[in-house]
Amino acid sequence: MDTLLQVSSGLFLLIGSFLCLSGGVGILRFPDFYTRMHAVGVTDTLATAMILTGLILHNPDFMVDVKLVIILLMTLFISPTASHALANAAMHEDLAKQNEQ
Amino acid sequence: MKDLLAVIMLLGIYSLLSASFFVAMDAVDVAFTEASVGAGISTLLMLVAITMTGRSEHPVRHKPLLALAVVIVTGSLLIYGTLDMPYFGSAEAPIHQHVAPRYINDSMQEIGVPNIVTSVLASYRAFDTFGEVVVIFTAGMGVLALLSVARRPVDIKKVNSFNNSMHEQHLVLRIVTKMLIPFILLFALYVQFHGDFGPGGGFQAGVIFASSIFLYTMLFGMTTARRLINQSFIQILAASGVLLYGSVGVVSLLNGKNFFDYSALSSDPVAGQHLGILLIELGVGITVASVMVIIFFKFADRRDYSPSNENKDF
Amino acid sequence: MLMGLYNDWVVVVLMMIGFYIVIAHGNLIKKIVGLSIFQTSVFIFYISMAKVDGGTAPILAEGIQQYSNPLPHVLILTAIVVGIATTALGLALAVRIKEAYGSVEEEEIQKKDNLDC
Amino acid sequence: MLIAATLAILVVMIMATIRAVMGPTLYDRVLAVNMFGTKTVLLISLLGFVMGRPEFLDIAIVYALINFISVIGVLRYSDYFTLKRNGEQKK
Repeated sequence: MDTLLQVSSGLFLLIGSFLCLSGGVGILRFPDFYTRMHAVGVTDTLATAMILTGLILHNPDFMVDVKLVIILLMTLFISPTASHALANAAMHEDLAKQNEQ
Repeated sequence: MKDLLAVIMLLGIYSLLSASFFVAMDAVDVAFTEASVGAGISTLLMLVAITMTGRSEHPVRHKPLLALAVVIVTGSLLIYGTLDMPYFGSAEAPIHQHVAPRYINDSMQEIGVPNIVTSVLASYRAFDTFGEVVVIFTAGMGVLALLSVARRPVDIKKVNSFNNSMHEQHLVLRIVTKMLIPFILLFALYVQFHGDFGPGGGFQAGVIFASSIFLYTMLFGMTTARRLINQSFIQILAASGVLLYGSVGVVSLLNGKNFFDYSALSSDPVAGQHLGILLIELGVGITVASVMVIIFFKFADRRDYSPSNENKDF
Repeated sequence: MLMGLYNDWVVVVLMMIGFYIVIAHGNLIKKIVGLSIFQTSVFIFYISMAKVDGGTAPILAEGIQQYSNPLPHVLILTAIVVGIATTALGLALAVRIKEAYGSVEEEEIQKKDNLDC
Repeated sequence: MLIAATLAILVVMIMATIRAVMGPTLYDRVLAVNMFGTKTVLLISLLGFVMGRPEFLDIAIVYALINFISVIGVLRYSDYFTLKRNGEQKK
């Protein structure tokens, strides 16, 4: 049972790190704001969830697990909201520019 | 870089990075404070300030050679000065020899609080912390004196139309914020009263509390926030935090011990210390929270009422 | 063997960057940014002094022998909050200067002052 | 595995910093700062485990909150910039 937990936690961490890295490559290499936003928004949430799940599986202490779950929930709650606000603001500015032209 | 907005964003990144560094250096309490202060509040205040002072910087006309020379000379002198410093992480350094072992070994018997930083902050060096709180209070008063404006009568129609447009534009944000704010307030209380056992305490809790109010103000407008928090009430609150702190010291003085010696507060010295630390952290938290709210409100007010501003939002 | 001092050197470099911004730039907001970088370098200096090899955070728990030094943590904790209060005061001054002179550039302020005399 | 994940996050933080320096628009910078913030949350949780005292996750919670607040702040006050610019052009 213990080995199973360790192996699965390692697997989650590995997937999380890979997603993080791909998000990082995305924010550097993609051509314009919206595609970068896609790279960050999509990978960030999933990578955070994966890494935190890996840590939860890794850890036996109950109190620490509770805090990790709180962080996980908050990230899942906040990160899409921030992305939404950002995309909304960028789109409004683009539309304003097009109207001027 | 000429765009001050970009400079401020990079300053935010710098602050996040330095807070991660503090975690790596075992200074969890400091990282906590830097997290809530440096990344959140200082970025916000700078943003509000540059909306009033202008976003771009003029190019520097004269060559900065003299400045560069001064900096290089000072830097090399400082580096020469470091050559006699003890090496990084060595346990024999003078700083670890004098008073620190006493804090680490005896604070559990004398104060009875697991977090040594809290016991040093609130008990051994309470007088120092009192000075810091007074400094924060004075800075708040200074901002109040510098940025106070006469209030114009508020145009109700304009407020309503602003509220409606905000409501259409930022519906998702508003709802998420409404769900988050109780959680933030609860978390601030947890930080306030859990400071004896883990990282946290009055300073951090006050800042977190204030930042939840900032969030509310940013999304629901100044007028709504003013309805929630009365200006004179919060000024009295700021003063009463300092008063609470000071009076704990006076009470221990009257009970025949030294200023801020909380053993006098109860028949059992350790219980007295607990009570004293609790009260003092409460005073610190109240003062910090209300001073931060005062500062932010004054800046936001100034922005709304500045003459160059065509699109006032309330 | 001198490599044991690298933390101090990093601090010196950061401090000099902050110092350079303060003296070489004319914009008052930029000067405040420089001051806050300078300030953070001092924080980093204190915290890196407090670190002990093999030590952990100074919160007492069972089975831990070595703690880092808590005293610098206390000093810096209060210094950070005082720092934000003074930064706010500086920004308030900058705002008032902008309203009085119409600019936050040092040179223009000086020019206006000279005209008034 | 923990250390590998920490290193990966550090690399991503460097990438985000490069994007924040390069710009080109305000929104790219905000995006980079936001990403840096979420990565800091992860880094702090991981560092707690690497150093063997994972009790200090409160800091990570604060980060998640403060990050959100600063993103909202930037958008709120940059909104103000665009509004002001439009108002000036209309005149």
